[in-house]
Amino acid sequence: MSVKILFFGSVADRLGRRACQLEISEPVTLAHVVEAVGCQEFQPLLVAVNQEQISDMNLIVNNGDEVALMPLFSGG
Amino acid sequence: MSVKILFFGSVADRLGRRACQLEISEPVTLAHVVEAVGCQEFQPLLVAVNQEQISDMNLIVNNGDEVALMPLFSGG
Amino acid sequence: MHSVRIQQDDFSIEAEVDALRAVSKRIGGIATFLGCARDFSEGHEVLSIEFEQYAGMAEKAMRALRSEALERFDIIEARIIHRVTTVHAGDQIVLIVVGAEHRGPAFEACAWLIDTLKQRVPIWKKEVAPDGETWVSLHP
Amino acid sequence: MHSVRIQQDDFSIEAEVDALRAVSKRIGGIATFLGCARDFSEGHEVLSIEFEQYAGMAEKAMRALRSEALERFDIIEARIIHRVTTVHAGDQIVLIVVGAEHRGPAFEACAWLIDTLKQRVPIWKKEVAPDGETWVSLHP
Repeated sequence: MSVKILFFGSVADRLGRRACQLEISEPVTLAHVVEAVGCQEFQPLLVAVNQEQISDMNLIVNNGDEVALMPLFSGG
Repeated sequence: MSVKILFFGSVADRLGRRACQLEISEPVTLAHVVEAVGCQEFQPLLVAVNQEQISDMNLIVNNGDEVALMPLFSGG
Repeated sequence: MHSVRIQQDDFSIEAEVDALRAVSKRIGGIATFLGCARDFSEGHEVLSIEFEQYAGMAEKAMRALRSEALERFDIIEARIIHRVTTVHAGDQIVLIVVGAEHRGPAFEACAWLIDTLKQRVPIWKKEVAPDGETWVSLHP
Repeated sequence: MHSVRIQQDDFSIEAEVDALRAVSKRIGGIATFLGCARDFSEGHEVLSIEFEQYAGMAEKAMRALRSEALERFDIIEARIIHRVTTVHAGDQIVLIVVGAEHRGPAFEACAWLIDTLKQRVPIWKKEVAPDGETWVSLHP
């Protein structure tokens, strides 16, 4: 089982990468994903699962999901 | 001495004319001008003297002034 | 092109916005209002709308409006164009363009300009219907 | 042209307003907001601004914004265009166009759309200066 992780803006720059594949043996929480990729101290951090913004970090992430870890938006 | 009077919109239509010259023997009030041209019962009536909107009907109108008698504006 | 105009001819929103932007590169937000003749056939049938102005005073009042907006709001430039002619459904009537460093004052000034134009500028509209003509007596 | 777009290319305010007007002749008032890159040389020197988006989600979030605006406000149509590219002082970045029967809801929806776009749409801007690049972290 694996989860696709995307990083954007300053988050990608700090991590030095724009994407990775996280291998998991069972469905995990969003909080677990954030920690597994080393973003637990990035504040504020916006999170989207399958292109929907999510605030509940207890949400369960499943095989094949796409998780995006993002800084505050600054479009417009 | 004379004053140039202009009528606009529904005021012009009701009077059947768009302008007239009012002969005066001495400076008169705006109220006098309005009555002299038969507009005293037109309500609401907006008035401009020399292209400035005026609300004080006691203002004195002098020889050569241009007085406009107008319905509510409806531009835009 | 003057920044305040009353004219018969149609205008181009793009040309007016470009003229405004040419004034300053400090402009970051541009708010515009474009007033068009609606399809009048819903309530009662209207064939066209005719505009009349107090020539001279109308443009003078619009110039005063622009100056007042530039003083009241934190904006950089404003343009006001009003057509005085006969229009049909879909035709352009009035355009306000306001440029500011930030969007808040641009929106505020733009809304204030069209609201206040309706109160202070001597222009009148008359609806032409199959059964006659009617002056519009209230600004909506 | 789709009513919601993210694109590299520049856009034409006139073409977008025309596309909006073509939707309905009931439109009497059109409010627009055009965001441009300002001359950045006042505070600190900036050579250009680069935009990044979360491709897919950004346009989806903009479509959801448009739908919500059409529900929340008494408007007829709305268009949202955002460029994602490298821009320089004076370049166009974002355009919101809202058409309604009356101007009040058109202004309200237009201001709400640009405010909410900044909060909900995954787009980021990075300032490129002679001494390096900086992500802009707050939406003004």
